[in-house]
Amino acid sequence: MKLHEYEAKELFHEYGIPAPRFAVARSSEEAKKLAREMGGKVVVKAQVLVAGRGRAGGIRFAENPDEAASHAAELLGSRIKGEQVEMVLITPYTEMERELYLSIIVDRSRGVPVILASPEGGVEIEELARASPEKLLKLPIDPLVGLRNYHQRRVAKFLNLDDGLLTSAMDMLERIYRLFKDYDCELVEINPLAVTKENKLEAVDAKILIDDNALFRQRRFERPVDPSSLEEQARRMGFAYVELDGDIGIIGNGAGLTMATMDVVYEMGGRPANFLDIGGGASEDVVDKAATLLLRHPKVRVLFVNILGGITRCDEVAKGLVKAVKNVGATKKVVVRMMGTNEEEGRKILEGNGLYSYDNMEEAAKKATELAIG
Amino acid sequence: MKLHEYEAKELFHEYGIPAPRFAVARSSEEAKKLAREMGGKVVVKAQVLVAGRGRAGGIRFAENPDEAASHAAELLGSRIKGEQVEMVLITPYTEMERELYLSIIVDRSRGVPVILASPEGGVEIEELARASPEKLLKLPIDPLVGLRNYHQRRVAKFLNLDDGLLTSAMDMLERIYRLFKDYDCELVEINPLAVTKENKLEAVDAKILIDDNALFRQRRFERPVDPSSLEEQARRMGFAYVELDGDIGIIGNGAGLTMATMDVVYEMGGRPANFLDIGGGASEDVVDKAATLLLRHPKVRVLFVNILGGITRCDEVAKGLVKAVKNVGATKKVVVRMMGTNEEEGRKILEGNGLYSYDNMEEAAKKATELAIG
Amino acid sequence: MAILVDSSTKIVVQGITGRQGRFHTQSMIRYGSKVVAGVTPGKGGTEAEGVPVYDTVQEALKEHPDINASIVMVPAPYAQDAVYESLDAGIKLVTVITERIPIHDSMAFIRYARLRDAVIIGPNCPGVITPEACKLGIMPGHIFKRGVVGIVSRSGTLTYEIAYNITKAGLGQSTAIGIGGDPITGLSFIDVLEMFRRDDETKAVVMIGEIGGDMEERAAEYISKTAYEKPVVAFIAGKTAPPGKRMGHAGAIISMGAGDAASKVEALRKAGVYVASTPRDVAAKLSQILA
Amino acid sequence: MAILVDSSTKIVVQGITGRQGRFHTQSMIRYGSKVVAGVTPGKGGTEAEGVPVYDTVQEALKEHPDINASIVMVPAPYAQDAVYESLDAGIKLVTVITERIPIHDSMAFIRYARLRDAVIIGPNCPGVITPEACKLGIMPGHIFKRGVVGIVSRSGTLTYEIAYNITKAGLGQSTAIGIGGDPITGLSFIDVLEMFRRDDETKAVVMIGEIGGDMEERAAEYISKTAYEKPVVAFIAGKTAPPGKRMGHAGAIISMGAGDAASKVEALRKAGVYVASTPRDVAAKLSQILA
Repeated sequence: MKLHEYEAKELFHEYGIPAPRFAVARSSEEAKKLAREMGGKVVVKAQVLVAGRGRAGGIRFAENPDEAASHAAELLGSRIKGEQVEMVLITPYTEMERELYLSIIVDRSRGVPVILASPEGGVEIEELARASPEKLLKLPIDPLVGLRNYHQRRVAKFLNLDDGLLTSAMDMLERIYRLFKDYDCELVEINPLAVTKENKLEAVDAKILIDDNALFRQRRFERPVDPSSLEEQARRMGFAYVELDGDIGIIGNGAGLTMATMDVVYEMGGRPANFLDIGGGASEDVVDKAATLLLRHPKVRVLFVNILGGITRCDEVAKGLVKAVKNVGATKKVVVRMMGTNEEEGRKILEGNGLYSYDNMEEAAKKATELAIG
Repeated sequence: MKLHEYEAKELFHEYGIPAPRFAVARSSEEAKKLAREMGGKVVVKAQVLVAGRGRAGGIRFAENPDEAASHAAELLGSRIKGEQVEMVLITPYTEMERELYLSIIVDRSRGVPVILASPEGGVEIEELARASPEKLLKLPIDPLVGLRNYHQRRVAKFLNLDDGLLTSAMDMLERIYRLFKDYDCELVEINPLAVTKENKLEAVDAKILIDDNALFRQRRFERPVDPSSLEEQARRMGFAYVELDGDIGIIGNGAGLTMATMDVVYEMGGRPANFLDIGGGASEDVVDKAATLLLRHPKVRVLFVNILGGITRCDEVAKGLVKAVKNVGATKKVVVRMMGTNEEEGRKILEGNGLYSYDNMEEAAKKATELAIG
Repeated sequence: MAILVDSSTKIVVQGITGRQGRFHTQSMIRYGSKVVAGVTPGKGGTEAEGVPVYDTVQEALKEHPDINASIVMVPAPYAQDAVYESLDAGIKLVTVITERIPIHDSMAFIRYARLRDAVIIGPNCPGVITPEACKLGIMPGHIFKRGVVGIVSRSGTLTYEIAYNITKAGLGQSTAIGIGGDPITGLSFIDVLEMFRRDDETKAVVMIGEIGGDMEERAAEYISKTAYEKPVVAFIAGKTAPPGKRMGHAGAIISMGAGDAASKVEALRKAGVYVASTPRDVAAKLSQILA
Repeated sequence: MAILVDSSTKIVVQGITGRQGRFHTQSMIRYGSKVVAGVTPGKGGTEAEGVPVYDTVQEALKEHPDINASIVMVPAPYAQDAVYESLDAGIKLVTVITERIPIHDSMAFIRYARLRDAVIIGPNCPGVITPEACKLGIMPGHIFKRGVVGIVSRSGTLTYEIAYNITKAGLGQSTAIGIGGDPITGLSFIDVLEMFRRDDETKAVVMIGEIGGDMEERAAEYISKTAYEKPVVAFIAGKTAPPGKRMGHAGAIISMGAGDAASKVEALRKAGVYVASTPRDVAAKLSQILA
């Protein structure tokens, strides 16, 4: 789960990580008032969760409260990379002497937390890593031992700071690491980390990603389900769901198989409309729900169901499909490929209801593609 | 550092470890008042740090506030195993259904924390371990992993508790472990741990030992130096000091060597008056202080100084000794054994001041013994 | 010979009394696996699927000192305790089926296991099977047949799909391992490739990767560097997955511009690995290679 | 051959710019030990006793990749960080001279070192010396002479006392190790006895114990069980120490009715170990045995 900048900065303040003061405005009047309180010269930042918010015009500088109000008015309600702006963050403009980069990530390759630091912040870190890897420190931390003084020192030194700031940076890193652990973060990123004109460190931006699997113990930032989002709806039903831009609806059991199903459809010239993984051991009801969701989806022309029976029983799947087709009363074509546990029973159920099941996924994918195109 | 029972129970309450309410009284009136507040039937417990306080009469039951007052009057100001009672703890009498034992210790043999638990508490655990080892669970905890649910379950099961108390015991253990770690404890012991008539767990006694080496970060229970204690005075000077009951004062450098010096003196028929380790690299001044302390000690008849020069320089030692003898103006005999770094220079300094240095410790010990006896 | 599990594997099931636990215990036993004990805290003294249940792993080991493998099927919030419990008891092979374990938990227990020279399979995996000898996992056993192909995969059902094709092709499997769909797993492709390298029974290896991370790229590098002696056929799922979206598995995500299928396919091809275009193509290629 | 250190040992001194650090660095270098680098956070780029100083162990290793041992002489509150730093950098022999380290700290880093197959000598110890080859410690080197007696001790100066007598007796030492005076140390008597057992150069072993704990009793059991081939002569300090008092060393305390000298002497004698009555008696007995 990605936190909003204002949520992340709230945590920063709680953990004593130096970040400029800020407040959130939901209207241009509020923005104006806040800007005045903060001395006039402020930054107005759209609170959206998309990447590249700055380049998309979501971050604006205001010389005075009126300008802040007009920026806010423009941003609020607008869409940035598809996401509607409901709040803007108002924060005093920080005069930066230097821009640094600092983050802690869960590193997949090393299997441990890694601190990333660079004396050149403000740019995209992936680009920096490619262009000048020598300017990026990657420091793994043994989770059994945790952050130690020598880690802090290495990072602070790498950031090329004078003596006074060295200690501040070491202290700051300790706090960031604590936050990273306490909140089950996959990422805590400060980019840029400013050295201000007053020679202080300040987190100008703040990005935090919380591990979705840890949300059962990280309830603080719980979000209501967005009823307009099909992905969230499907997730609430227990499905992994991703929206794509084709017209062949895909249902599979297991993430790898469902992805492979998409890929094979694409290989055959078709265009998947989505990814929907019903998981292991799905019952008739679960399959019904999944199929109904897609049969009702306007952009789906053909539904392709690919099941490899193991814990999942083919007869249950067949029953669920039949039920969905009947209930939705759809004229959409359904292509099924089923194999494994209770395959025969499943096949009979399908055939008794005018549905046909293929033996192998490549053939089935071909058929689904033909139907979608034809 | 050993905590008083009331200090330990204070921590218990803070950590949510069930322990009966209590208060400390410094006068019999106070004791009476507290007893009344607690419903009359209370226990009056002398707050001393000696072992075996109960058998020495330091724990008394009172049926009513008056009895509590008279117990307090008797205890306050009295000495228990040599320690003066300055406070008594007043606590409601707990009706015990069963007595259990529970502790966490730093286990020297295993090198990790070990939980000790027994369904038979109230007795001395060393005795229990000898007599019925099968009744004592010893459960090591990997400090890199910490306490886990399965440790808690094993301990609670071993205590032979019914389902309701099982969960309480598991929860309690988790809190005790946290306290053990947070406060750098060498020992947290509850003996007895009561199962009350109301079927609740309650820590009737509480014993906590904090690692002396961790006191720099455990300042909460800091104690003032007792000016009447030679051991504490010596410790403040940076010496390891232990009082013994003989008449030969012992100064050595290094714990092992100083102990061995005591042992050899004893072997020769002498009786050491103390153990004083000046540590490594002692300067003239340090030696002067140590020697002065013992030369002024009334029970010391002969001072035996045994130095193996390494970092410690024999000339510095000699200078310090000469200075001490001159300043104290003592008529007490001084026997010196010196070897190692700057041995020759040291010997000359001693000889120039009428002191004689031996080559080997056995001979020197013999001489010291002869002088003490003679 | 095969790797990791064989007929001498004696299993304890952690979380045996749950719905999943019972179902798969029965299925493992039917397959011929030696499930000697189960553990569910608070259910000690009972039985599940004919297997004695204990409160703790330590108690199970006391009664069954020959236990040498564990399979964890407890809910995610309790999974880390279960893993530590087995490691603490000295078990050197722990298969973690549970999905949705917080990554801070699994990072720590995986690191700990490595320091204790124990193997963690998973989390979020189907387990491991040496056909006709031992199934320590939740895969449908009948799909597999003892043979010469070693399979290592980040997936579950996709593995079955491919294994089934291999079986139909008459080749069979030495051992098939699902290392798990999480971003961080106890075993990497390299670890398992190295095991298969040393296994005489394994004549070829199938590697089933997917988007996310760089495990496939690292495997490719390992294959190049070691001039890996056995033929490797790979399949990469998620060629059509969009960036920034988690495709079912916690680990299947193209993030920060890295982990897409194209880079994996390219790296593997550079290392001389045949990358199949469809699952069916895997078995076809193997038949050709091993003919 | 000797054990743990020899002429190939390359040392980094952690805390080199402190008073102790400088003094002992000089002394080690004079003895012929190869001190190649020092570390003091914040003093990187300077020199101490002619040795280059770095801010971190990692930087020292970058310039001197042949470093294979560390000696820690930093104040107790910072000692644990220093130890983890060396272990993290992959150094497999860390000697911790520092005394008064909190036991919760040392428990954890000793456990961690063990899991990483690294050796910790200490804490609160004089270090280790292989005479005429390498001194990784703070003992006065001139007392020692290369020879056939292995010494393992919980003490500092008492070791020098006994070593000196052995040197005077013309026997010399293969290696002498002070494992430290703390209740929990990285090496136990058993660990070192086992090393000496395998060392051809060592013909007899001297074990210098003291009150507190049961390390001597466990060593006695080990000697019995393994029918230890080399003669062992022991000395136990603290026969006259009262119970409940810490005798200088954090570990030298008779507590809860355990750890007194009598039980140690008895256990060792039962195991066939000669327990000397005075330090001088140790060398006398060795001369007799090795004559």
